[in-house]
Amino acid sequence: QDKKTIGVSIPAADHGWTAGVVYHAERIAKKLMEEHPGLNVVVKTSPDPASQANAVQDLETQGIDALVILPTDPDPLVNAIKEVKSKGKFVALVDRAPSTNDDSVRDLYIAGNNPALGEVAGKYIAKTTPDAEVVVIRGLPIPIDQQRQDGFDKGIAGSNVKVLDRQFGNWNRDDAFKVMQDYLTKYPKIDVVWCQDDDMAVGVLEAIQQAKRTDIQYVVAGAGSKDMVKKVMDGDKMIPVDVLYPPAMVGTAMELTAAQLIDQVPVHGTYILDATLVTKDNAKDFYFPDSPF
Amino acid sequence: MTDTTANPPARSFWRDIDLRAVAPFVALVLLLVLGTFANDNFLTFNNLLNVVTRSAYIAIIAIGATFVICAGGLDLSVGSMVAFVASLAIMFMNSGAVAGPVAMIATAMLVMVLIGIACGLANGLITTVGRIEPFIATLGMMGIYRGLTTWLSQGGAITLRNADVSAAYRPVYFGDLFGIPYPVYFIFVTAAIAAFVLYRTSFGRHVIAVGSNEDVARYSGISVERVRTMTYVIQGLCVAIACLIYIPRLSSTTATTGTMWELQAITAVVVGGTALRGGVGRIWGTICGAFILEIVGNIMLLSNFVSEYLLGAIQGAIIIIAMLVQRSLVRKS
Amino acid sequence: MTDTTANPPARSFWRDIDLRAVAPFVALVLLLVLGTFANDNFLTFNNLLNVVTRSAYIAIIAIGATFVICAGGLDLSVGSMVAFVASLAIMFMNSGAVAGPVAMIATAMLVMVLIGIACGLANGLITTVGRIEPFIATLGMMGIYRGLTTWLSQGGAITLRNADVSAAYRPVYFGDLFGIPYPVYFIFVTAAIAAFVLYRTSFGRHVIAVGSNEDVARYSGISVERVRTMTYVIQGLCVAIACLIYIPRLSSTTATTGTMWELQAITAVVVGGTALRGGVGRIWGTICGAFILEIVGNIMLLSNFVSEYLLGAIQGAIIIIAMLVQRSLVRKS
Amino acid sequence: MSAGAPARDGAAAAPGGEPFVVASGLAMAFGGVEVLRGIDLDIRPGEVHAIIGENGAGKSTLMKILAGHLKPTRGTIGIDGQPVVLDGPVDAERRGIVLVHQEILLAPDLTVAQNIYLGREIGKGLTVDDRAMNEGARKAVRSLGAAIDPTTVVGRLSIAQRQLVQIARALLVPHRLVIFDEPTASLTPIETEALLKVIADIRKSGVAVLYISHRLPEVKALADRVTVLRDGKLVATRLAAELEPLAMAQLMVGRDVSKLYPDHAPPGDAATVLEVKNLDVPGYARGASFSLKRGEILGFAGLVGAGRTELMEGMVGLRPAKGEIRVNGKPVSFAGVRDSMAAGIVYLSEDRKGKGLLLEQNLRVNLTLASLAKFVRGLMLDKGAERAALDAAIGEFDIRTRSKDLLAGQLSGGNQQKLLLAKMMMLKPEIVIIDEPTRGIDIGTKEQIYKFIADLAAQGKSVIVVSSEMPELIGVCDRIMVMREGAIVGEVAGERMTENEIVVLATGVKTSEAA
Ligand SMILES: Nc1ncnc2c1ncn2[C@@H]1O[C@H](COP(=O)(O)OP(=O)(O)OP(=O)(O)O)[C@@H](O)[C@H]1O
Ligand SMILES: Nc1ncnc2c1ncn2[C@@H]1O[C@H](COP(=O)(O)OP(=O)(O)OP(=O)(O)O)[C@@H](O)[C@H]1O
Ligand SMILES: [Mg+2]
Ligand SMILES: [Mg+2]
Repeated sequence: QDKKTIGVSIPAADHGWTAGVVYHAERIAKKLMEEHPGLNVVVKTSPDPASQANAVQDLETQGIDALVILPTDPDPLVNAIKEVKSKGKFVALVDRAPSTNDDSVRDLYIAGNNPALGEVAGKYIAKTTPDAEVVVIRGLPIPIDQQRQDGFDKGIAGSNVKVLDRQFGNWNRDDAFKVMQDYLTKYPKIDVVWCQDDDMAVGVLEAIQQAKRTDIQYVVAGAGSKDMVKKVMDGDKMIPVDVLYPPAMVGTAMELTAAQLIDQVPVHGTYILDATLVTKDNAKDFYFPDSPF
Repeated sequence: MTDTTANPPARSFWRDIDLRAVAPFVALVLLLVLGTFANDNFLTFNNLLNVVTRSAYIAIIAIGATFVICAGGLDLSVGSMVAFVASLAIMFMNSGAVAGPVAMIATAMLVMVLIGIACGLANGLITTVGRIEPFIATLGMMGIYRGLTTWLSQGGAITLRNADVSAAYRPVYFGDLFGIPYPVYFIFVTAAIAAFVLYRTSFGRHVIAVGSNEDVARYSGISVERVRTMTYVIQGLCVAIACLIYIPRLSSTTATTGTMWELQAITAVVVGGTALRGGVGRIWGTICGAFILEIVGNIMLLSNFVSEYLLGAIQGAIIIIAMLVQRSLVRKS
Repeated sequence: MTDTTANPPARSFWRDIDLRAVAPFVALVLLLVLGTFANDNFLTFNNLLNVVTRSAYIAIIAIGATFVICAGGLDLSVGSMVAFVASLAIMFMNSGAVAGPVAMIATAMLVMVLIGIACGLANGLITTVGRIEPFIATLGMMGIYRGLTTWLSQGGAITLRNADVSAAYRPVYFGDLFGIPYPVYFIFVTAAIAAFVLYRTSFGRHVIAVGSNEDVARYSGISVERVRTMTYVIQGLCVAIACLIYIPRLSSTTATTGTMWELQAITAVVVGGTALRGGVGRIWGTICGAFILEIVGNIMLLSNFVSEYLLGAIQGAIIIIAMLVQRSLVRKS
Repeated sequence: MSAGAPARDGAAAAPGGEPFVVASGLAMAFGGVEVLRGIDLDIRPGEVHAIIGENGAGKSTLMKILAGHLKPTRGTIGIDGQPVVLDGPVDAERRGIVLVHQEILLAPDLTVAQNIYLGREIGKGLTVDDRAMNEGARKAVRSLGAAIDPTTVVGRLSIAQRQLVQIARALLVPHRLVIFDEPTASLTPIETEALLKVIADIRKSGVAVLYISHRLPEVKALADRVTVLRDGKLVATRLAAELEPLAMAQLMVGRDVSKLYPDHAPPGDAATVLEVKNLDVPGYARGASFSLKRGEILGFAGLVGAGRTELMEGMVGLRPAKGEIRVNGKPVSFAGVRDSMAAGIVYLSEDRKGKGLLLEQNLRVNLTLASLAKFVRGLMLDKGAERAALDAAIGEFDIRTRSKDLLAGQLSGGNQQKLLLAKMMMLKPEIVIIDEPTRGIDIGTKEQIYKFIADLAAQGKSVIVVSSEMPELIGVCDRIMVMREGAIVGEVAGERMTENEIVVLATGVKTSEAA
């Protein structure tokens, strides 16, 4: 059996969730290489679409047989991915779908479901507190964020839930703290905060605690960081649930790709990992204390 | 040349100087007025206190930047230095090296100050001894501090795990004295000391001389390299002080902590009336500049008029307008 | 002045000048050697072509930055300007205003050039007529362009939707002539024109004069404001050219397109031997600087020795080392 | 004063022709203070019209008005009988008026030729014709008696060379009036002579020349008419032939200045305080050896570029240097200028504006900058003591300033020099090195500075004077070392201290028995 190489291109670990991606990618890479002596897995991280396009090109230069890619931003990377695909390599796309997402771009699509992340959160809020006045803290102005917002709006559609405000917290704890502080100044009554990302929830909770406001019933975040899952597990009233958006999905894609490459198991098409609602009951299944995220 | 040359020009010169120093405060007052139109809650004690309190990091970092810029330097690494210093300090506290929360916090504070000074020294030596343009040298250092932080955190968060330490430390940000939160005292005490050093000590005089004309300073027996390096060390110390009050707020750092803070600090310095070419340093103007930046953000969030997509555009526009107002004030004098 | 002023000082001066200009190329060669140790595939024609091709954006933007910096200015808005110009151009192409893919692309290119020039003009006027420090003025403009892009994209992506246009445009980045991809021609043609303008025309002469000593330029009847503004316009034009080849590569923009490119462009300029104080501009050095930056990234990616968390740290360190190497080369002369 | 000004033809003849430029009732105020008032002046084609006056009398200001750099607050300018408003220097140049500035105004990063043609490049199609410009620049500079490579970057030139480039640049435009604002201040006799010849040629071609200088014999030799300014007012306009230098000085100062150089007794056999052996300043000076006695005034003469400045800078630790230095018999080595200051040696730079004073800071800050440690009380600077020191210095050094809050850059040149002296004297040095102590300084102030130097020596301090003005060296010094091309080529003292002897040594034209 000759040597095979899988190239893995993922975003740089620049905030909690992507750090989780890097963690899982490395973990699975090591595992795969132990299991299959003939397999080489190269993991490369990039901070933005342009440099990720470069990284993909560099992986190609190094000589790979398959590419697993979790794009920082899908549309700008379509051309780069197509270049690889056109050379007959196997391409697995993870999480973020470009506007044209068909066989011309990839062989395998492991979908994290961004709209669902918003939708699950929205549905939970609509069900638990149907008349809630909600403030939203968004991430950065990029498409995944937009998809989550749209999902959220779909989730609360038809209920009495009212969105008071949406501002960007840049997926950054400090910025989320500021935005929350100002929300608290601006709105005398807030029922629920949806902040879309666990990192930002850290800042939100501190701001609420500082203001000593009791009107806020709970905060819904998302992604499934160990800190937030722990809070859910411990029954923290402010964090009753978390919406899972597992960074481990990149590992799944790598395993499937390895299976295709080495065991000749044909894997094609689309696998959608749903955005699970983490509650007190199932939280322990999603708690990875060793992950950096 | 003789006594015919009476007082008027001198007076107009002072008028000019005063206006230059006063301009940022005028801009601040205008913003406060603008804010009252944006939201009724803007001009409340609580909101203003929030704003002042959270401007503490940028204000304190910008005090250090005032020294660096006054001496003709520039430091783009401060944001990532915050992340680096705070991360190391949290890791130190997590290590449990010292027993007892208060002793632990005190030791950690010392550690931060030492690391901050070391980082500042590194920046200073690279620009002065290595003779690399400060812009590039500190840009490189920014990459290094940020990279090391990412590596320390393995891309994730570094969180203060000891609940006792965390609880004992929290009040440093959230506590208050006579109703005024501690960070506000931090700002004003740091500024007062900085103003003393810059305006009343011979070191401060040397800083101004070096920024004003390096050759003259050298021919006057001032060690230009040492003075410049010291300003970077002061910058490092200010970063450490900012970290002192940063950690108790969220008790954690990530690889993105402090991104763009360097640009905010430099903006605060320039909005406060210090020119980037060196030779002038206005500590109180810098504090005012930091308040202005924070208030602009606050007004944007409290008002309902602007699309959240346009916030950045409007902040940029307001900074430009604030500078134009200053310029026209000064020119009219 | 008599014949006592003999040749020696003059000769040593030329030797010195040469080394200063040659230093970046030496650094580049050292990096190429380093790269061969990192990976066997590094020194292949294909890899080097890839690297040169993708350095095109930064290289072309940095050519504009060379003009701005040479005239004593600074432009921090270029990264966000790329996002803004490219977004508008894609929206224009999506509007279907012109029939036929090729005509559409040609018109869109014209639109980009015009918008780029307009943005550059805005930057130039604010710094010169508004008399705001370029650092702050262009930082404000950076906020504005970025904010407008966010607003245009409504937080999402702006993607070229027309498949015909997209297909017709693709070769501009991915196509090649005699085995050399088009972007490489873009770099060298732009650089050649820029070098011609800077070194062989009286406008270029005036740019250097303005950056060297503003007063002298003014007394010589040069309109300092106009020359400075023109350098910003050239920067805008270069941004537009970078967009011309950016769009076919990624066919899509978001609010984060081009973040930090301004810092990369400035780094390329400085690594290429142009000092930030103005009065000197080295176009070919800048190109070399852009290659250096891209090669550093490429080596990092091709080598498997460094933790990806440390990439940023090592890039920072390499830039500092490259500058130190340059300095010591020049000092030895 | 210079070695030999060209003889003037028809000295007594009043220059004829209709006035080219007529100024009437010109006044100029800066921030409410009038520095010029009621100036009436006419300048005729083919005349050299000298303007003299003390530092700060308003000469440069008047010239800047005539050349369009400043707009007068009152008064009118007429050209060819037509009243005009000059719209900037370019407009003035278009009308044929060019100004050679007192300060050097050249772009340091451009070459000599590029500077000379800046703003009026010779074009060839789209491009600039560098070859033609280099050729033109070479000719222009050579016509001034200099040989400067036109492709040299100006930042590399000495001050004198820059001055010549600046003159070449001004003369290149078609001109009807050329204004020279102290063109010879930084030139040595040989270059001065060449320049005066050029001016004589210009005059012959019917061009008017306005000429400012503090070197009165030069004025006497060159000018047709002389206008004297004092405190911003026009005191008199006379035919040069009717005015002896001494009378000029009296008009300028308003008092008797018959005795320029103070009496000074040579030290005899006092102890040697400074001994320098085989000092090398790489690239500039080599093998310099000399000694200095207590109470002695030692001069350093040489042509521009002889390396005197660099030798002194190397000695005090401002540049890398190798060699043996003994102070009071003890070997010392100075890693930086701080060390030499601590050893009691101070150096006053020839470049007052660039290396001497912080032009954008006030007088107090400048005065105490080198000796701040003396003003520290506890942790703090004692501003009261600083102010007292400033008051004392203003009195002692006769620094004339309209306000103590002025910026150093707002003082006139002579007062800047006095401030620089005061600043360095705050260090209470034993050995004072003054480089070009009177460059661009009026006769009244010169007298004060010479007296001050003599007083220092009388107090038992030792002084080194580096100067390009030979009469000054001869008048003030006990002994003069002459440098040529980086080496000390001779020493003159007593009877042999003559201009001729020094020129011979400095140029190496004829080997002197002393060398
Ligand atoms: N821009 C200015 N602002 C304020 N005062 C000025 C300015 N320029 C000159 N002055 C003042 O005007 C007066 C005349 O200066 P000017 O330079 O014309 O003197 P000068 O006769 O040329 O002296 P010098 O012989 O030293 O060159 C001085 O008192 C000077 O301080
Ligand atoms: N920055 C420089 N770089 C290279 N050479 C220089 C530089 N400055 C001066 N020189 C050269 O060094 C030599 C000595 O310089 P300088 O003119 O200062 O001597 P000097 O004897 O002090 O003359 P001056 O009468 O001008 O004070 C000259 O050949 C000059 O051209
Ligand atoms: Mg003058
Ligand atoms: Mg000299």
